[in-house]
Amino acid sequence: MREEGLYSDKVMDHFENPRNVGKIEDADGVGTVGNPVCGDVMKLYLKIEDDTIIDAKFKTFGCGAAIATSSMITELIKGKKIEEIKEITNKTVTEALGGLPKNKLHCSVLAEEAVEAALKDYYEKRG
Amino acid sequence: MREEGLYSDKVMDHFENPRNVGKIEDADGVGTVGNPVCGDVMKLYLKIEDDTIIDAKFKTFGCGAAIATSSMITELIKGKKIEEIKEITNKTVTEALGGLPKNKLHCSVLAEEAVEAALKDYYEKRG
Amino acid sequence: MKIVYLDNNATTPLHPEVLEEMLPFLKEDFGNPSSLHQFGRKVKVKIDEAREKVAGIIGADPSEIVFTGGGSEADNLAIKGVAFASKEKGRHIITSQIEHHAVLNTCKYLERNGYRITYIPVDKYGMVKPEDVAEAISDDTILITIHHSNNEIGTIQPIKEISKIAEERGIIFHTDAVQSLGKLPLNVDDMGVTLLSVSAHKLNGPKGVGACYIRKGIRRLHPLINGGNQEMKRRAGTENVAGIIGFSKACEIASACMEEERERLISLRDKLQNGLTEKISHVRLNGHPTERLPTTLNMSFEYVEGETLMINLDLEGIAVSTGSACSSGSLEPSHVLVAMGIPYEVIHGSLRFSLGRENTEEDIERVLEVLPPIVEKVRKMSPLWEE
Amino acid sequence: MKIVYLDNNATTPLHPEVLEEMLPFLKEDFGNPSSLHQFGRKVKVKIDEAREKVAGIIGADPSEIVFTGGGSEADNLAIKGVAFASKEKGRHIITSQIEHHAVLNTCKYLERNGYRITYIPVDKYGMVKPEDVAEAISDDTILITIHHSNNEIGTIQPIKEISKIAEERGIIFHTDAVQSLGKLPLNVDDMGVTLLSVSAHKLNGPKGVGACYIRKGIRRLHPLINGGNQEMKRRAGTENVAGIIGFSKACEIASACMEEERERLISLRDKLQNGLTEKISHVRLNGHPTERLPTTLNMSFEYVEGETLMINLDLEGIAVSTGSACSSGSLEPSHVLVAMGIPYEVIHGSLRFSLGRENTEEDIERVLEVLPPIVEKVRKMSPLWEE
Ligand SMILES: Cc1ncc(COP(=O)(O)O)c(C=O)c1O
Ligand SMILES: Cc1ncc(COP(=O)(O)O)c(C=O)c1O
Repeated sequence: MREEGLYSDKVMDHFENPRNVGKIEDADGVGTVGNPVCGDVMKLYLKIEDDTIIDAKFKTFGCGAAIATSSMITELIKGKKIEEIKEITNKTVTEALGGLPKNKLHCSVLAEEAVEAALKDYYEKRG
Repeated sequence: MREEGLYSDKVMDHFENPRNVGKIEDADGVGTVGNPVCGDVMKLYLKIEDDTIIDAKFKTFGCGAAIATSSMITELIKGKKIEEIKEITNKTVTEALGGLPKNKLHCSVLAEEAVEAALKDYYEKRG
Repeated sequence: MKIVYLDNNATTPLHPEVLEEMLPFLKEDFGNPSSLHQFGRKVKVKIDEAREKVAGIIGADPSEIVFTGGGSEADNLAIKGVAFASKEKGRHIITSQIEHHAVLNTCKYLERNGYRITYIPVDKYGMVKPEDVAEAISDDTILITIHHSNNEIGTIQPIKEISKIAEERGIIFHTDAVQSLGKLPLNVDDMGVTLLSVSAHKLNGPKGVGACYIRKGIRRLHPLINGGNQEMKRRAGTENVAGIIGFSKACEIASACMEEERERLISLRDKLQNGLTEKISHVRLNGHPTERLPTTLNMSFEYVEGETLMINLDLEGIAVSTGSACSSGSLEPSHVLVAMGIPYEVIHGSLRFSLGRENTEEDIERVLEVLPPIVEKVRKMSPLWEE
Repeated sequence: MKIVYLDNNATTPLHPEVLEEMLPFLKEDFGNPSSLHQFGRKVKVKIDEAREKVAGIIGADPSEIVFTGGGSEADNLAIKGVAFASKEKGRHIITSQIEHHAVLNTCKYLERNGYRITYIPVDKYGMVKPEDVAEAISDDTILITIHHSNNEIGTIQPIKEISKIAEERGIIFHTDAVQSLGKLPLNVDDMGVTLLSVSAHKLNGPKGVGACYIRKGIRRLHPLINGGNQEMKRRAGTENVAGIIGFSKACEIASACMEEERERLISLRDKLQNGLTEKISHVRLNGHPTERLPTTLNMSFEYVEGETLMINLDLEGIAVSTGSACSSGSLEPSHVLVAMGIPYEVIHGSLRFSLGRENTEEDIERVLEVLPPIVEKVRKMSPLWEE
């Protein structure tokens, strides 16, 4: 029997119950990637202490895969050291979600880019 | 409701129970038309007395329409004066059969031609 | 959970009476209509009757109906048929920017193969201006192909005006009426069309069967499928007998209750449109406010993305579409909405609700109950909403 | 009166299990496979499974199967698809004189439109000689299309030898295997074909659905029907879902009992052949004595005409054909029998008996009882017989 779902159960779980949706008012780093004209937009808020992500929240405009990868990446980075999360790629996220449809793989790149952008903002803010 | 038969009931009657099949040994006129390479062949035997067709028989190699028109024309000419049967055309035969499918109309020409050929033979034999 | 199917422009459920009518041809009456024995003749008669019925619903002569393997094939037959047959005469074709892909991609195919195509733009309601068509005509124009109504937004084109222009200039005029058949009264003479495409599965008929109306006396038209003598030599292949019979029954049923059904659907559609406009802020109608298919409502919900809404509705048992279901797997913004000048971010938030004969008031009420909280939830998640 | 259907090469009755398998898709599972909601996804999965099954029976990869609206469409897709795509490379096509009209008339169409066609003759058994194909190849040959088995006489062509020649010269090779599918084991790699056409209604599947096998990595092939993204962009149009499901079930059933059924049919066929030869004088077998479809017996009854025999059998409830049922309304002598060098008057007396899964010993006995007196009666009426 083949899979009948549009997305895997894991993806659907993160889509239906996205973790860490929202905004961190006093975020240490904020990254916004994508643009609504081309498709998805993700905004990622990080709270960082001692080189550790102590909180992460997101807002995403995009398809099911974009929302699920956003949710998953916040889960993956929370509690991790900055050094560690630099290892996290879109592949890590996709795998953690149990895979994505081929034509949706590009969505997972957004999450990876959002982390980069938020860290860049953190370094810039710190000076 | 549309007609479902390949041929009309009248044609099928003459096809299933062809009238006057056979040979007249001492025929006064015999006409053979058509050729087996192109399709139908009809051989018509006439017995003539006092310018009147007193008997007619046929043999035909051909499709349903060819057989039915052969049968019908022998019925139409029997008992008639030669002068009268000269009026008989393929249209007369077709009408007497209650019509033929368009792509089968050419078959009725064979019958008309067979009558012509048999009469020609009769005149030639008589000298 | 009650399932609410609101994607009838993508495809429709088979009418039970249509299935009933098809079944004998999937059982005992299995003959090949070309066979001369009783099995064949029995079926041949039924195909002829079906052709009369389908011809009847568009005011055509049965000899002008060629059954095809669907609407896309009918479009290809009409367009390539004319293009290939007239290539010595000219290689210019006029179409619109918002045709179905079956027309658009056929034109693009021809464009890659030596033809010149003019894609007429549309106004903000998705309407083609007849004068734009008139202006585009040149000496080598061999075909004008403008659809009757649009599958995504439902806008109905001014076909009569366009056909008048085509006729004056002696140019063949084709219309893709796939979405109109069974929903709007169609008459090939009133419309003045030379060619017209339809498809059975859009009016509760079976999938995989359609028809192309080809006006008597049309100059040469190349068949798409050469072979046996079926369909007046315009479409070879053993007939999809059950499909054709089902198609004709679907036409018969649609004809019989068209006026009544049209009113019913317009009232449901407007109830949905008004309800959503009332209950949700920042929504927009895509398509013409009045010149529109009774079945079709396309709306944009700003600041959110359509697939997310679609999946959320699907989880609630409500089936709708974003963009055109017929271009499978495609993630590009709908070419129809783009041509109408709608901003991309608004396009991304569009949903199409398309109604059919099985929809009821309760269906509409369910959407009005379920969708507003979904939009609210998804907007809360959207980085665009807060800004 | 027991009805005896012996025209299975024209079309076959739908297998009851095939209908059973199709019904859900004519009822509740009516979604459009391109739709992303549950109605669409449910059906999409089934189409994918069907593709695997159909691919399986010919040893292909599912991605190499394109579903079409029948065998004729598959032939046209393969032949025009290659011809149009390769026209800058060359415009020469090799085929045989005894192809089905879906191939032959497609080649003739191309011939009228700037292509050069070589029609290879056949021997008295209807067999193509591979060396004739080799000799016909020229620098601009883009396609060789030779059918796998003949619908009128059942002769099976030496496909492997021909494909070897094609491969050596780097030429695309297509075979119309419409009559072979489900009757003979077929493997695209063993056969060495690039393209292959099949049709569901010849193996107790539904009418109006077929498939074209298109080998992975084939150089460009133009689609016949442009439009949506269905069928890997090689055949646009909403899928004939029920038809495709039915087709795959028919393949499954045929596969499962092929060997057994083949033996059974050969024995019935030979019983009929031997019986007729014994009971009726001046009969001839048309077709190859051994390299022949298990289903097919074509015989000439000299001095009589085939339609007359056919109608007489029809009146007795026995369905057979004269010439090819697929060229409806045509009264010309079969091009296949002409190419075999059979005299016209013998051709006119030919009947094709084609067997299928529903035929029994009793059916054969009935023909052996009914036909001899019919031939006798008709011969008595024949002016050729007495001479
Ligand atoms: C050898 C052969 N090729 C092609 C076809 C055409 O198939 P279809 O009738 O499904 O179009 C047939 C039968 O009609 C056939 O016997
Ligand atoms: C306007 C329009 N034209 C053509 C088609 C193609 O019809 P089919 O899916 O039957 O090939 C469709 C729907 O798919 C359509 O909506």
